[in-house]
Amino acid sequence: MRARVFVTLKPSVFDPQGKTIVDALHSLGYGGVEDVRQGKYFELELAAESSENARSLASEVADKLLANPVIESYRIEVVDSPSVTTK
Amino acid sequence: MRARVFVTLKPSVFDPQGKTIVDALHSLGYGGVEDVRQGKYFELELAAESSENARSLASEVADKLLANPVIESYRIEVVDSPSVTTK
Amino acid sequence: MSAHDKATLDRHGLNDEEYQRIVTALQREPTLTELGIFSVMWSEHCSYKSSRVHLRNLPTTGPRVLQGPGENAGAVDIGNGLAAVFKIESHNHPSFIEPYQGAATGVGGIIRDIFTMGARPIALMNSLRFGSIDDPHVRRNLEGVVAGIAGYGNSIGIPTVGGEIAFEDCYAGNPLVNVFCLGIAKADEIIKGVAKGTGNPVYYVGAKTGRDGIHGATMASAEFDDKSAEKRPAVQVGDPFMEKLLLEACLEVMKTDALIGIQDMGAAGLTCSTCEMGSRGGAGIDIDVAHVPQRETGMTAYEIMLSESQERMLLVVKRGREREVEDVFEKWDLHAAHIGEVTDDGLMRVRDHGNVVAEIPTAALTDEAPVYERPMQTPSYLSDVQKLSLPERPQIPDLDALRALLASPTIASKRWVYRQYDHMVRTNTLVLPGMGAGVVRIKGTDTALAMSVDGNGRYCYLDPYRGAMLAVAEAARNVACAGGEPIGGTNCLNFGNPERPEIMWQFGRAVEGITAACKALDIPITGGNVSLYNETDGKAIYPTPVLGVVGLIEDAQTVIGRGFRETGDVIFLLGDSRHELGGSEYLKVVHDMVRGVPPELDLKAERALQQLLVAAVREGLARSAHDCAEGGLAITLAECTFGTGRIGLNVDLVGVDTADAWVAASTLFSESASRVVVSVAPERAAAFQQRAKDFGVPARDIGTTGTARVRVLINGRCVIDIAVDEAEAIWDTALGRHFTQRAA
Amino acid sequence: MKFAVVVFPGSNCDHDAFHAAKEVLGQDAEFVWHKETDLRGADVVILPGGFSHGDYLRTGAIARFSPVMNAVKSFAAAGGPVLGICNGFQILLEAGLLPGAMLRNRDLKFHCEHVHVRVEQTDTPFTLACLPKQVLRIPIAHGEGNYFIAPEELRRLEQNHQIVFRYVNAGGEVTDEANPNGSLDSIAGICNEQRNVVGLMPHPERACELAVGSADGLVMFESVIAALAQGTLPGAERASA
Ligand SMILES: Nc1ncnc2c1ncn2[C@@H]1O[C@H](COP(=O)(O)OP(=O)(O)O)[C@@H](O)[C@H]1O
Ligand SMILES: [Mg+2]
Repeated sequence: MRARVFVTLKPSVFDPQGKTIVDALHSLGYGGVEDVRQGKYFELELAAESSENARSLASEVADKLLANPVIESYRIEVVDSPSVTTK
Repeated sequence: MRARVFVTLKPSVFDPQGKTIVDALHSLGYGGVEDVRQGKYFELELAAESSENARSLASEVADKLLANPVIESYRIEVVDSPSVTTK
Repeated sequence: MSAHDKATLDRHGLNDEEYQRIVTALQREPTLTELGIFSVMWSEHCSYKSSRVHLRNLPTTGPRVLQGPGENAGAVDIGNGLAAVFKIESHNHPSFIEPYQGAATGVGGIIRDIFTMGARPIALMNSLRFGSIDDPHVRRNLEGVVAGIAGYGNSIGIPTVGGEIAFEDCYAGNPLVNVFCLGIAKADEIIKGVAKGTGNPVYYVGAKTGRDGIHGATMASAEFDDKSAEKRPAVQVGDPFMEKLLLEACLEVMKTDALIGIQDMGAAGLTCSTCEMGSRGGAGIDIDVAHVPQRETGMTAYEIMLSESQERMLLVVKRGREREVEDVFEKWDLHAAHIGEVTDDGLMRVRDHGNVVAEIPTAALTDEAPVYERPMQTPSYLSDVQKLSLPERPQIPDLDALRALLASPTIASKRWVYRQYDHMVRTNTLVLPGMGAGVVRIKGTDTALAMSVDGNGRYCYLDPYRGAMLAVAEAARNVACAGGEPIGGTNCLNFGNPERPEIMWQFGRAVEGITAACKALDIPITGGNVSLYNETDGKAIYPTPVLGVVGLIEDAQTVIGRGFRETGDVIFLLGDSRHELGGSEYLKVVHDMVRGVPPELDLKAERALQQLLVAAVREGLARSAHDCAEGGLAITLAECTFGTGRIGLNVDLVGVDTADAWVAASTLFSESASRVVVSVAPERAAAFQQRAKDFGVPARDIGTTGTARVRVLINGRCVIDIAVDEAEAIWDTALGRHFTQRAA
Repeated sequence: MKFAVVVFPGSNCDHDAFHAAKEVLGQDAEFVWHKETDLRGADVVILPGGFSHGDYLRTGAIARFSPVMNAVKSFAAAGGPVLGICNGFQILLEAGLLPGAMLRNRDLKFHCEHVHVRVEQTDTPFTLACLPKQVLRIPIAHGEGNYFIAPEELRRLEQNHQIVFRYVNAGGEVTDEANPNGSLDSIAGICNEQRNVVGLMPHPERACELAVGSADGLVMFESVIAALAQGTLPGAERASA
């Protein structure tokens, strides 16, 4: 089973990467992009029987390792079919 | 309007970070996590009237700056519409 | 007529004649896997088929040489029972396709070449060439390359202590990324890439094999065109963390004496390491690809043999000692895979689950690879570009020219770049980047090593023979300025398509120039790298040999740098100044001309100069020394004041011999070779002058250090007068200015 | 005194810290591999700089799980002096031995250069030989040294005098230009509430000999040697027993 974990900086935390991208986009003429926040995205392949199991494993792993609660929060999506590929 | 851009390494491209994370998870006892691929995740705030406009702006920006086409591919979600384009 | 059609041979970059040689060597038609193996081993990149006949003439021996060309890196004796192991390598094509990863994996590759020899890498340098910095694509490429070099070298913890960067339009579609690495080994514990001892196990360790860079070696041997993008194999991604583990684990394994030989898997991956190790040991190797750790599923033997996945090593271990070696790797969380054995039949035998899929004499792939004596022809452009007729007078006043040159990205401070490199880790760096040659002390001894990489493509375009000599001289001179006696060199030869006689002529002449200069300066070449086919859409880069020279400093405490140290010191100019503006940065920047002939080089005078410098530094007679290079004497003088806290200068020069209107500009900006600006404490001035006389080096007292201005008189007339602060600000910010407000 | 220099996979300033302790200061020093579970009777523990686990995921994120970290935690809890330099500091943050977190440098670039830091607190074992407000010239070498902490916690840090170093200009003033990475409040280093665990981004071990550009970092090593010699460390006896 596959889970997707999105880790983002908390709203109160300054995002130097997002800021640099917005500045660059504005200087390239993309004024329509008002804000950018950069986060991390993980695709986990999990040996789990149910999507509940998958979700709880993913969130354990996110708590333990993938996100730093001081600055980050995360969101999980479980995808049933393991064959979903994103190209 | 908000767009989410997911940037991932193309499937054949080696992901040392993902590999190191899997190794760490295994040594922490999470054998159930079989594979991890790490990507980037962007949240864009866009001044766009329609979700089509938002999508086309987001993909222009992704092509231009957010993804490196040599090794990465991306996927866009416009938050108002649940449909997903992949490229 | 053959088992493989023309299209297949084309794809493998093999011509009919080469195919027939394969059939002769095997005495049968090759399998597809064998064809792949031959194609990478006989590619220009691995076989040196076009360059070999020329490289043979390089001087490669000397009393200090412990290892000349032919191994993963060269080695010279530096006393105290130690050896300096070093080499330079190019990663031009990959760095154009994917700047960050291309440059990063270039750093990874050269580091492996060094630790493979049993040496701990202690310093990196790089030599880079890009198109015009005004081109946004070029800036993006440069940012990626620099970040890639930094990302890899910093992570491993090897300081990048120096380098050079130049900008010319000819590199816009074909940037050059040459990386140099130096390591220290015990002189009697240098390890070779050799397979010996029938029955000894062969191990694979490091990253798993994927489909990365398959045919990377053949790609580096073909010109670019707009279809290159499609031919792209999966780009190799560097894993510096894996490399760091491999580095530490391999050095630890080497201490066990359970090791027979080791080689990294660079270009042509498992194929190259297997057959080269076998060939060097006069042995055969029998491996089964099924035992090779794989990252992707369904890989064929062909793919496994040709993959260029990074961070992998091949080892031959003494039979019976396997456990010890495996244990060391386990400690570092690496798993050494036993993939085969050494045999006595001289064959490289590759199996897939037991079935033989390739069986080739190792010598056929290495020593017996084709060697071409390609036709050479003087380029048609040459006689025209060598003609230089100057306008009646300089286009702009000399002070404006100085400002323009200080801001020229080739001359301007590279701080924006080297600030991104960790140049202090290991706490050995005695001279920081930007202040002269890189100098690192050797802990546990009194000694230090100075090193420099140099090349001037423009000179070589105008005269490859003289240009190459000048590159050797400049690298050696830089090292001597720090007090280092040049003891060995390495070279990276970046040229266009060798199948074009005009390119081959450039190559041949450049190698002759290197040979002549290295012989005269007594610098053995211990290795190097050749990068050909540096062309985009049929347009070649300037011929660009890059020289790396290493110098030994007996007493690390005597080391000096570029900048003035005290106010009131006497400034000496060593060497003769002539009216030599051909190929100069001045002509390029101010008159937009790349013309004329490069400066003359008297190798005897150059050698005397370098010997004087080494002696003067050793004897504590000089407080700073800086050579004259791009931009000429004026730039050198200005640079001596930078980073000193405003120690300026006041000098009076004798004008060079030329038409009145040009005396000042030519005196300031001619790039006459074999010149160095030295500052000397007043009480030592007489002694210094005496030493210069001993060595037969012209030494002119041209003025004193001090005041906060750069003030230059020529024949008594003031031509330059500018505050150090103003000059330094121009120079210091010129490069970084191009990068502000840009995305990473 | 015995220094333990912990070696994580990917540490690369371990030898530099060892060299400073052993060769420059003539103290006892030993490397401790991250898989070990005790600190071999060390009096001081240094978590060195480098790229543990490649700095993949987040700096220090994986290293905090190393077996040796349990020993480091007990050592710290017993009052033993612990110094985290650069990546070592990042590990201490991830391990929760120090508060806050690191972000990428605000210009997203790695910076290697000498900077000036002002000693804000002289009552830690690593700064007690410093003069109040002393300015040290020490190199930095990092890509993620942009210190962040939530506002309420920042107030606590200040109230408890836990901010030990700030980036300043040569004259000792806090300015935006002197802040190389965007750290909140120009914070370059902090300590825990008990004051025995100190982390900083600059590299004092790279500034222990004039030959390599600065000897301003020596005072931090001298401080801890003095602290141990005086026995002024709370619980230090227990820690080294
Ligand atoms: N320009 C050169 N001058 C001297 N030796 C060279 C030169 N180019 C290559 N060599 C030598 O040829 C051998 C093969 O080089 P290379 O294929 O780059 O090695 P690797 O497989 O380690 O990358 C090395 O010993 C190298 O030093
Ligand atoms: Mg090699």
